[in-house]
Amino acid sequence: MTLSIDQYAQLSRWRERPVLEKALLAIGMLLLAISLPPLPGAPCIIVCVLGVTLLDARVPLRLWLRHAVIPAGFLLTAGLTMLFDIGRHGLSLAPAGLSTVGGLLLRSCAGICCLLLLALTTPVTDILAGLRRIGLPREIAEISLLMYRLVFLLLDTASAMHIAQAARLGQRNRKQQLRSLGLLLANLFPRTMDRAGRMENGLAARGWNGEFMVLRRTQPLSPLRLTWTSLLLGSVLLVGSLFS
Amino acid sequence: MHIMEGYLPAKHCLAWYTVSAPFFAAGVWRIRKILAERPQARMNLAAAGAFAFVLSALKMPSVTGSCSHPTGTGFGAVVFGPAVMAVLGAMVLLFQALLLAHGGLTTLGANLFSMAIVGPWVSYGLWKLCQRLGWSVAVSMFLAAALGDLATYVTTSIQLALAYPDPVGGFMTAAIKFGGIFALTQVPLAIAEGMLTVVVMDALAGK
Amino acid sequence: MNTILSVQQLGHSFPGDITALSDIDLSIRQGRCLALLGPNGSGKSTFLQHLNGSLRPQHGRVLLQQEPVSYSRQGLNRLRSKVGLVLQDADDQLFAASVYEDISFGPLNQGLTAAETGQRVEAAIQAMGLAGLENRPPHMLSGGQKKRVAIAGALAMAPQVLLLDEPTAGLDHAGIAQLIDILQSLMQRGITIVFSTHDVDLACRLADDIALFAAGRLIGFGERSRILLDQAMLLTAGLSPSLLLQMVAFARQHGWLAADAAMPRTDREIMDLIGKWQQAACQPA
Amino acid sequence: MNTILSVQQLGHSFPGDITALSDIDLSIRQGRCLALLGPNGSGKSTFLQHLNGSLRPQHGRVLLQQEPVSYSRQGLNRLRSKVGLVLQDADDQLFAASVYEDISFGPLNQGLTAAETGQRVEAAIQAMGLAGLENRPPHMLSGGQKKRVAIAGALAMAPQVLLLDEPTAGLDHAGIAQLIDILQSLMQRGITIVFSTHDVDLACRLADDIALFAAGRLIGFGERSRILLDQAMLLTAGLSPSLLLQMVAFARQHGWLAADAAMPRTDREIMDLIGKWQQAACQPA
Repeated sequence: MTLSIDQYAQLSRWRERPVLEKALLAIGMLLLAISLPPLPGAPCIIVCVLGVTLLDARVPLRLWLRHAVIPAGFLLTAGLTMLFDIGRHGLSLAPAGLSTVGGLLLRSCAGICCLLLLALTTPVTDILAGLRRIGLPREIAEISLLMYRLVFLLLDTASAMHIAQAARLGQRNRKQQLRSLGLLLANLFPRTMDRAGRMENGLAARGWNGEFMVLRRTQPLSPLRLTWTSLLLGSVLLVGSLFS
Repeated sequence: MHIMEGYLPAKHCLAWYTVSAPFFAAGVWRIRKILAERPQARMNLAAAGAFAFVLSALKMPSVTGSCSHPTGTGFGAVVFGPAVMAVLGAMVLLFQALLLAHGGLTTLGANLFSMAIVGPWVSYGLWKLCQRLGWSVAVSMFLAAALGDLATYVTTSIQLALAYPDPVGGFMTAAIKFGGIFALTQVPLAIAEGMLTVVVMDALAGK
Repeated sequence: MNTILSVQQLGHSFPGDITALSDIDLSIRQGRCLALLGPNGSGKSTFLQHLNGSLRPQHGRVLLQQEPVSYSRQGLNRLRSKVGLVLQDADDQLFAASVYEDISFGPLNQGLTAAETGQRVEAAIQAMGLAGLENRPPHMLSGGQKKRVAIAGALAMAPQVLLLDEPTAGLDHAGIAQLIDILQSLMQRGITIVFSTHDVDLACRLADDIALFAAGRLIGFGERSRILLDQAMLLTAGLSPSLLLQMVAFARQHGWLAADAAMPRTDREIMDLIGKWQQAACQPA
Repeated sequence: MNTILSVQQLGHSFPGDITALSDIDLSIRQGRCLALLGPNGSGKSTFLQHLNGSLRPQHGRVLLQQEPVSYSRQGLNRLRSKVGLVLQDADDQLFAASVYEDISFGPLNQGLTAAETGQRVEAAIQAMGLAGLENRPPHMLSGGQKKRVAIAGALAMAPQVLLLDEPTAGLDHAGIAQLIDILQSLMQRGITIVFSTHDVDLACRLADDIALFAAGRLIGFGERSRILLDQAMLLTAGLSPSLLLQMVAFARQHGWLAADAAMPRTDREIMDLIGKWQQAACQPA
């Protein structure tokens, strides 16, 4: 099993760009999205961010869509809840709900666009390094880095286990599925801890003394791109707050 | 089910970040203390976090479709303690947002509060209570996991109701509406998670 | 002989990944042993996973006894009851607290009664030489023993076809010898065996037929000696003839081995051949 | 030649486990390549872990350049700077976000500056043929590539001795050939190499000396051909002579190969020998 977002981020055209540049754009837009009124802020952000994602970072539309639909379930449940009213006469359409839900829909879409721009161009480890620089405690950053590495090893193991169970009809019915999943996790947990123990040995052999020092190669910031990004953020802020 | 990116207004995002921060800080303090004694614990904590993430990436058989996955809250709280879970939970939520597009960055504070603070503390409290009452491990574990799960969803409902109170009935009506929808969809999941946790603990005991 | 499993124009690709299968046509005949031979990353494992429905073809189709496989739950259950799968790493497939319990997992899922399951489990334990280990927890077994438990788990479901992914990975000389004995005894019981390997000698030793994979394509398929003695084809696949195969080629070239004689399978057979020739050469012409 | 590492009366046992080492005396000479040969579970890996201080002897001691190893943090750092270890599963020692970062981990731990580390990393990347993969995360590499990154990580620490546990495990024919080339080039640079294996042919191919392990004991130690051609000793260890070794023995026995001639290492060398003999035998006596 692979995580396609990670895979894409690792191979992204923007992979080498400094995290700060990418974060300024994506998180800046994200903050605008939740701060500005949905109209006309959200559509502006969607157009800008999606445009950059598809045209400049060259994320394939199909890949983008596949991940953009993931939160749809949440949007549907929570949105529908707000659309309807439970009153004396049972279920009825909430009169004021429509515009609120419409605005919410737009803002959530803008949020997803920003999140995906960051996620599809920046590997998690780069983001962790960035967070470390702005004050994430060293221990937590190191644990997260190891976590990232272990996640892929565990996913491979878990997916092999799942295949093995399915081959022996472990997914026959719902009850059996639950039992199989339980057995899988119970088998995975000690193996995870084993794996951690062996990694500890492997790193000790390389002189590990409890701190992870690695040499990072970073590209210099591009003043040009920073200027453009700031201009873009500024104009969205202006349009979003003036015309609402 | 986490609150998605962009769903909460800025004020609420900030408020939930602020509420969660002390718990996170306490967790960091606790982890630092553990690491000062045993530097190697780094690896075990990372393994626990990775396990929790993988857990959340697996689909759980349920009635409601693809959004359901085990939260592992109860299991984690009982095995690692609720303080540590606040930090591991934050990392898992960050990974979920960035690797799975599940949850979000601005809503991370709110999700952290429901999933990695309320859930684990409820689970942990119930577990301790049941143990004191002398109930069996299986029953205690089931209750801890299932109700911890449910507490997470109740918290999420309250968070949504606070952000989007009903135009007519206000916060309470909205809370009941969100709570009702989530209860309907999540109670079976909470029960499934409770049973799953019992199977896991049982099989682990056999190892 | 009947075709038990076949694939038609099978294709599969993973997003962003180079490993992919394209356009594979292959028929597996009942009662034969087929080796999927190729270097790492050539698509052998992906192919195996299609044969028991672990993966669903993106192009083409898989047929069980001439009928296209249905990917409904029922269809998959039917397929997996007839086609067992043993993964490369035995640790990935042993779940239960004891060897006995683990082997019973499959038959119980097939809906057999406790009594029937018990018989199946006993028979599998006997066949795999696991007597005495029934109550051991799987994680306390050696690598070779784990492998045999994994095979027993598949065998207890009474499959007609057994798929094995890199069955000798991680085993040492003695473990491999034991595994070969076991697979040969299963073949004698009429079970069709399909295994993947990058070990040319293992394919030579066990297989009747060989399917040669390279970069997700089937570049050769046929009777053992036809594939293995085609040095150019092996090299195209990124493999190279083992010493045994080089000796066989040499022996044929110099007339020690008749072109129509059966191709030796083992070290001993080829050494006997050299021994005979050594004696003959010492005679006055 | 100087002894770089040695063990005296080394013993180690694990609670509840059969794998144990007892009473091992062995000296590793600088600049030679030593194979620890034995079946699975014979104690090779445990032995390797003592050589770089990953395990601490329960009996006896380990000496680095004639001095007993100190197990203080400083002592271990000194040992591990001189003796690098590459584990069987590369995934157990790769942790960083990219190949480049991962290789830099060891030199930085040694206290080198960023500039020196950068040079070491570049050199290791060149030596292991990893150019172009610098920014890849470990989970996007093939098995053979991961192995090379693991070796590069050890190499960047500029060790005098490199320990490798089952270096060819999981590699296919091409991967093994590449690894052999790499290890041979390291040997030419004067690095002492110690590797464990259950593959008799790999030991024959690479090693100068062989230490034969069985059930936690060292049952034979000496120059390559002395150990490998002692069929009885191999069988005692639970191994058996490969086809190459059988042919060498046969060639010696029948006078194709002089008793004092160098023992062939590769398939090609033995095939050449047969070819020559075939031609000679066709001549009139």
